[in-house]
Amino acid sequence: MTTAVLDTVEAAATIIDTIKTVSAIPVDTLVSATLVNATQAQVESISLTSSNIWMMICTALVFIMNLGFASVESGLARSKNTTNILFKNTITPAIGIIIFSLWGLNLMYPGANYAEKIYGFAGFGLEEPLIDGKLDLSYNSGYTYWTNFLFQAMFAATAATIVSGAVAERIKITSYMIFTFIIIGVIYPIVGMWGWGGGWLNVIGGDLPSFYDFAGSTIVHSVGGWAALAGVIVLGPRIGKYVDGKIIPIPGHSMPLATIGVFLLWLGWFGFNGGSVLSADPARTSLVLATTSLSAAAGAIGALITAYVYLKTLDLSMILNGILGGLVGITAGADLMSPNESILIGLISGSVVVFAVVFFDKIKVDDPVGATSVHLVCGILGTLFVGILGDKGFGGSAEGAGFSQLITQLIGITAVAAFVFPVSYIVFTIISKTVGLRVSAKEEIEGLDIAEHGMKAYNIDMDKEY
Amino acid sequence: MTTAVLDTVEAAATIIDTIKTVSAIPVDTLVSATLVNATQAQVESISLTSSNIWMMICTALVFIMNLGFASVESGLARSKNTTNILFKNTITPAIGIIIFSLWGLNLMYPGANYAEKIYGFAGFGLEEPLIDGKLDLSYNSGYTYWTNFLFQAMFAATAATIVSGAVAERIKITSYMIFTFIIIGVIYPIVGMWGWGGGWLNVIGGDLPSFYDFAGSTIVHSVGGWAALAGVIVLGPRIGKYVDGKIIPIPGHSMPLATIGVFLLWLGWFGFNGGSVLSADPARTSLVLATTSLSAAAGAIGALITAYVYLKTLDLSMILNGILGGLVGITAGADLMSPNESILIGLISGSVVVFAVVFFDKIKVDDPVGATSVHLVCGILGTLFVGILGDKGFGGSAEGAGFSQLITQLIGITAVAAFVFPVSYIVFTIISKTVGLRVSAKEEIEGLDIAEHGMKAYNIDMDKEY
Amino acid sequence: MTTAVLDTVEAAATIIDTIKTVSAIPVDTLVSATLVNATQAQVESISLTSSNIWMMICTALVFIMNLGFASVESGLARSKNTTNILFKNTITPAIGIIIFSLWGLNLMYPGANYAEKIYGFAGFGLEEPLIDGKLDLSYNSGYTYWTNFLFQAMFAATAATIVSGAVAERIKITSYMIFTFIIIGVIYPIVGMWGWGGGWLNVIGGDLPSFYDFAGSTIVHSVGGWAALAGVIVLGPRIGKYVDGKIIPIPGHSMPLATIGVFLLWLGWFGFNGGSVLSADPARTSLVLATTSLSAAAGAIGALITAYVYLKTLDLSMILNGILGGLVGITAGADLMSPNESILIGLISGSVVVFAVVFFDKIKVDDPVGATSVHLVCGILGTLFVGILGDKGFGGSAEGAGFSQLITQLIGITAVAAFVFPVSYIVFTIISKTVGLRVSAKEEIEGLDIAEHGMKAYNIDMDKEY
Amino acid sequence: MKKIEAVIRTSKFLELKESLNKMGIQFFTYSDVKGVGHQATEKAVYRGVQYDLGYIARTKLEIIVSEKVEEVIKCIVDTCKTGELGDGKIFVSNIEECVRIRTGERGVPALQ
Amino acid sequence: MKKIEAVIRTSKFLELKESLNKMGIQFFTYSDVKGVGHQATEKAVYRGVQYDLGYIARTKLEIIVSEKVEEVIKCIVDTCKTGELGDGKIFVSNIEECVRIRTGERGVPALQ
Amino acid sequence: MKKIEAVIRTSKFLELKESLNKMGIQFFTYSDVKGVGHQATEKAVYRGVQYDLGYIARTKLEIIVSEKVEEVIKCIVDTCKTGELGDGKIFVSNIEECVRIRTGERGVPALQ
Ligand SMILES: Nc1ncnc2c1ncn2[C@@H]1O[C@H](COP(=O)(O)OP(=O)(O)O)[C@@H](O)[C@H]1O
Ligand SMILES: Nc1ncnc2c1ncn2[C@@H]1O[C@H](COP(=O)(O)OP(=O)(O)O)[C@@H](O)[C@H]1O
Ligand SMILES: Nc1ncnc2c1ncn2[C@@H]1O[C@H](COP(=O)(O)OP(=O)(O)O)[C@@H](O)[C@H]1O
Repeated sequence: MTTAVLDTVEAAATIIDTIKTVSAIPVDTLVSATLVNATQAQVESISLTSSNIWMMICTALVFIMNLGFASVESGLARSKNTTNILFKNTITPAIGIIIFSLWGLNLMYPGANYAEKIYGFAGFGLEEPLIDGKLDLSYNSGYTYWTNFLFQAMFAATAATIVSGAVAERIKITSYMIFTFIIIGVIYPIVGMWGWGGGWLNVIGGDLPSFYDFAGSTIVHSVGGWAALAGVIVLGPRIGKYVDGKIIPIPGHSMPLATIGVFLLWLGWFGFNGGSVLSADPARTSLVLATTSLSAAAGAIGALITAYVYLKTLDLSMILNGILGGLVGITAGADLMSPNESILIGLISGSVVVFAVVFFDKIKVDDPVGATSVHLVCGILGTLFVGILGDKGFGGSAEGAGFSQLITQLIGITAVAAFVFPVSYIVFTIISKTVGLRVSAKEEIEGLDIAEHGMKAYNIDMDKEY
Repeated sequence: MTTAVLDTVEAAATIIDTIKTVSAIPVDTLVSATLVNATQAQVESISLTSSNIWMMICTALVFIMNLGFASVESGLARSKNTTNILFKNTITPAIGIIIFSLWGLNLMYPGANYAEKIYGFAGFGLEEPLIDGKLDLSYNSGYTYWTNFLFQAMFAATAATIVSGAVAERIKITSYMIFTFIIIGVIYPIVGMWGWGGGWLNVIGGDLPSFYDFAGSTIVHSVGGWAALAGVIVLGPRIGKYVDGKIIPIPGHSMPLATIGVFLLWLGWFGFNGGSVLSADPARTSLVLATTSLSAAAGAIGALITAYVYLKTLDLSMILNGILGGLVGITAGADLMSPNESILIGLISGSVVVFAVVFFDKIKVDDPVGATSVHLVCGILGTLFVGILGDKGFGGSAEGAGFSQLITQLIGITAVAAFVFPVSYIVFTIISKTVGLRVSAKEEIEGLDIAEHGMKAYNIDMDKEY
Repeated sequence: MTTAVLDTVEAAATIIDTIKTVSAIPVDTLVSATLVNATQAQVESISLTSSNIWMMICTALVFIMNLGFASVESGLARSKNTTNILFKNTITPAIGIIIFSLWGLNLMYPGANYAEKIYGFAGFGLEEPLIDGKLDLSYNSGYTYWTNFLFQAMFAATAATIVSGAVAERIKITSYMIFTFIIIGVIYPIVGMWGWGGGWLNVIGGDLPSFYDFAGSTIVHSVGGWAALAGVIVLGPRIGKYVDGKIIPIPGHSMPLATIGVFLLWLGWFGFNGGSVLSADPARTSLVLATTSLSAAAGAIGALITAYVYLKTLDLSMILNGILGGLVGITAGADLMSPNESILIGLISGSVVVFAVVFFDKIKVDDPVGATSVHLVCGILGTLFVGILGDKGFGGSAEGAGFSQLITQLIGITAVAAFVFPVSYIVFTIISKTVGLRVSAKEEIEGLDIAEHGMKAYNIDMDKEY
Repeated sequence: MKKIEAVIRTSKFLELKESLNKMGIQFFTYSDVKGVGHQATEKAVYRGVQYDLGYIARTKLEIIVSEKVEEVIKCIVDTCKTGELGDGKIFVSNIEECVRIRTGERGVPALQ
Repeated sequence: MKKIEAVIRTSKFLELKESLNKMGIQFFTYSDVKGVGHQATEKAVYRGVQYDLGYIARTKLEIIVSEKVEEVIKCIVDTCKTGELGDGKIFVSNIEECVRIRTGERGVPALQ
Repeated sequence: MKKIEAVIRTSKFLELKESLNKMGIQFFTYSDVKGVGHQATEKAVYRGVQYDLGYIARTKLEIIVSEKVEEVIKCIVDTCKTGELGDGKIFVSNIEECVRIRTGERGVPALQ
């Protein structure tokens, strides 16, 4: 590129010589438009480069959330089901990335033809990578086509992976893969299209402002959460969880693993929310990172206080869920909140998570890792906060917090619920009636690791025998 | 932004037309200042964007150091105290981020009014995020106000978390949280203000050059180290550590966890030192990354050789501490050293850590994870190296290695010691006399996980019973 | 820098005033070349800054691959050898970074004097960091000298660390360190020079196109793979692996650790392949990230299907190896492939890994972690794919897929094999004959952790005794 | 006094504990053991090779009683029987003396 | 020959080992067991629900001696008694034969 | 019926299992125990201080047989003897009753 510029400069120099002959003005102080235009083009290109770097980093961070989920979920489940959980969380992003390259991206972003619709599809496969031997960069001023594809694919995997924790320790691995296929291939892209792909949630109707969900409290987390809830209900609780009307706690097998997972998720959220700015705009990205971390931190404090006052314990697993609650809660409005609003959102979300976990347990919804409490409850909460807190004048497409925004948010939440929960419920039921959804009681007691994979997750200090 | 430029170009075109009529010069080869100015403004903005991206990444990397500390510390302690250690390291960054948003940042960076003072405060709360609906970007040419806040908050959490390892396995969790509150809310910001917030260490007095501590060998690591030492002394050793004058080793429960922790800390140091450049200046950031990694690598080799020659073992925990020693040792002068100087610093630091661990054990200072050896001893060492090695002409504000710089460094080290150690000692003593600092012997033997949290960290292969 | 620009602007303003007096043209619409040139220089600088940020991030990502290898390898080995494996993987990057600063970089990149040669050396030590108190930035338009050094050093450590998994559970730790010294200090830089340091593989001869290996399927992975194969053969299988002609499986001790490792490696590959673009060129970097992730995902699916159909199991360790196979397979042509080609490469690589693992086991090549299957077999495969798939017109230096490219690729693969395998074999044999390569049978049965390090890796729930 | 040792399926443990409790046996000691016996052992696969773990994870209870030996045996058999291979075994042996550490009491009273 | 089985608090193990050593008992075998007994079991909480682990982690020693049975019992009682519920129990039974694998020796000499 | 308890080197376990199998002993129970005895314990080092783990990881087998006691002892001694300190011990005691949980069978038939 530099050489190109130099060539241009040489060309410009000749022109300037010509000018010298027709004018008395000392033209060496003047400059040709060609040079400036070249500079201008270069500036555009660097602007794209910078933004694209940020988006690629955010993609990598969202990717690592898959490891975060794998760790949290296996840490909070029993060791006899660990291989199974790791298997699910490993295969989920693989399925997600492939599906999104084959049709998911084009189902979620069908293009202007389907604007304000409830469904659209732009055809199979990704665009050809090369135009005249060069990549088409006209895609977006903030990042390339490829960056967009990968970022979106990682998001899709995230939504699906939420389900895996809730249905853990009893779902058949093949049935899980079938559902993952459906949620990534159909459910998530359709809801995503409604909100982010130009669909009907952008023009809810009447004088209502459009639905605002910055990084996906509803579009990602609630989608996963509703599907998880449907799965848990169809599956029923784990054997031994509710005996004679009593709740029997089934402690997770590794707190270090669960903690590693939560830290990785928090880290990943830097990319999840930070990347949802869709450029490296310094003001918005850095505000988003600050609000995200403040809410996560306040989520920990909120859960700590609630667990201590209400349950009289300093339960680490609750703090961890509190952090995740804070993260999900801020996600819908991470670019709209002030620091103090973020802290408030975190405190409420972290506190609500504790009550939600206890509540779901009371109504015998057996969710081993608290996925519904974190992703569904705080997802809804976070979406509502956009109608209550935050100055919408900044950056976002929303009108500003207020009654009409709140109504819009409620409509969005309800629409997603009304679509995702029944569809998931039906899919789970069909799977259950056909290939079967749940392993046998014997396999469940033995553990899915041996029953489904023939493989124990741990062989610590057993090795002297070999 | 692109559209704005195009508008400007159109405006400019009209002007150029006017010029054409008054001059014979072929003005289409000329260009309006407006366009160039627009380009210039755009360049400024991209420059900020780039630097801000780097600073946000560094913030994320420093954040992940909290997971690094959680892993190292729990790996090097016993499994019966693992939940407790994870709890502490999870709640520490939460407390840190919240405090820094409420008052910490303004205590550490009180502004020009308090220049060269020993204390200052700019008031509670962060600045309003929005100025006329837009973020104030005039904060700094290298990054935004929000990036700065988060980066600084992560640093604060790091200083506090150093303490948690040293006092592990016997401190009451509530008392730990009280101390964390004080070190992040008072001790660390005050010392930070001395060195980085424009305080008195920048004008030590007389003809002395100012104190130089690039990324915080003293201001972060020694602060944590002195507080840790005070805690360890007030607490006393763990039960069973020193029996009949003999040292009884209490091995850590998981080397994989400890190793994961050290790698994450090394990774985090890319951001800790790399971000301390406070811009993405390619020359300085990349030099800093190279010196940091060279010193870490040499720290491993130094510890390996020392442990092998002196202790006749290939002790992994010593190699891990050696790496951390090398990292802390280079931190004060990471932007000043040549590759060979960095290797030298690493070799010395890694070697000294081994002796320090053995020494502290001999004098019955029971620090389960070697935090004092790593952060205090190598923190002091690293600060002194700035007076001995390195060309200060490059980038830094220091005068250059030499006797007067060494004196300055000593003054800084002493001042921090004279403030942090006694204050921490008094705080720990007050806590001890009031709410109590240490768990009961019964609880300590039972393990803090059950005693304080009612929760075991591991339930591996116990799950078939459920 | 901003101040410099403003000064220039002031200077320019004076000149423009002068012009005003000699011309009737309204010169405030004109602009001085000085200003534009300053802008232009600034643009160049930001361009470097951006690219350098990307390269530094990629360096950090490649660094974390060392933790990935440490985790995978220790997870797939027995718990009695865990400390030993962690030790090896911790000391390997330390050795790599130090050697590359002392001579490795100059052996791999000896400069234009040795162009098209098979060997060259530019002398010991890194260049002085400062030129007139400033870093020499003329090194490269994409990144600084220091970034280059660190990125290359991390690559070198990666090649070496491949060996450690294959020879695990029986090699003497000192002998391993000697071999690591030789592969990083001699073998890898020489092969690297052939392909990337301007050596003979760039001008294979006749009308053949030059050898193309984008990020090192051959130059990194096969080098490690051949050395690993030599080590495994000289060492022989682990005691108890092949008894009475039967294969006795020796299961890994921790699937969570193995899974963490594979996710970290996938993450690291974002930097490994993404950084091999050697700039932040948005088109190429983002394409590379997409092809890399698509191939990894397809590798998982390929291994899943193959293991299910061929072995009738859903073996997690095979899925994990399949992902790694997909990653190694795309590495040689990650900048050349379309999405569908990437998926194809991943499916084939992931599938082949499963067969390769079974095959190596059948011929009694005992490689505990499947390093040869992943790095050697898929390394060769990936290099060949460049001759079969992919449009070479884009970015790469290759001619385009086709028969002559395939021949070149075969020549490169063969040359590397013919150099690395025998040399490694001889080195391992010499070590074996002198200091000894393998621990005693008693030590092997007891475990290397106690025998070589006097240190168990896990002490879980044994701690109540203390 | 008799010692009743029962090697049972681990999955039956909680149920057995309940049953024993109901019949008044509130004290016993148990531990993880591995059994080699009739029952097919757990089948596992690793990297393409099937193998069996060579054992079954089992729980061994040790109950020392001074009376009601037959009732305890009956209770165990009733609770832990599934009819499939591998239900386990009960062994009875003699205990000559028993001491309660807390009080130093000996014999039958030490058991209550 | 007698077998002395003692189920004790794990936290008393190291102390007991010392005491036994002092009185000349240098060989024994021990293992982790879980006890169900008088003592309240460990209280744990998980996600808001309190529960007890249902057992106490204990250590079981097996000491085979040909003489000094009473001394060993006394030593164990003296060392492991705290007076609180859950100090554990000692059981004594008869051993008919003893073999040292290293030499094939039988009976009392095999014990030394 | 006799109970044969053997405390052996863990590293000899697989071999012993084979040998026992060959002589027709296909049922037994085993577990991890720790031994305190003649053999020097494992030496470990942690942060510069050498220490011994205070025990040897061992495997304890419990085999209940109605006959062939001597053959079993011989088999164990032959297989597990290395001649070095720490080969382990075998203890034989009396078992009064045996019950097969699956069927309720008693005595010798319950063993087959
Ligand atoms: N002779 C024996 N000695 C010691 N333990 C035995 C013996 N026979 C059986 N066991 C234990 O009892 C368990 C169940 O016995 P098994 O023979 O598998 O079942 P079943 O009694 O239903 O035929 C075995 O796994 C083993 O632990
Ligand atoms: N009848 C018994 N059979 C087997 N083990 C017993 C028996 N009684 C007590 N134990 C063991 O001894 C331990 C301590 O007994 P416990 O009754 O709690 O204390 P105490 O003897 O002080 O009342 C129990 O946890 C259990 O392991
Ligand atoms: N008197 C005993 N009571 C219980 N276990 C014993 C006794 N003597 C030896 N053992 C067990 O046997 C193991 C081997 O015994 P040891 O004395 O070390 O070997 P050797 O018999 O070759 O001298 C010990 O580790 C211990 O577990």
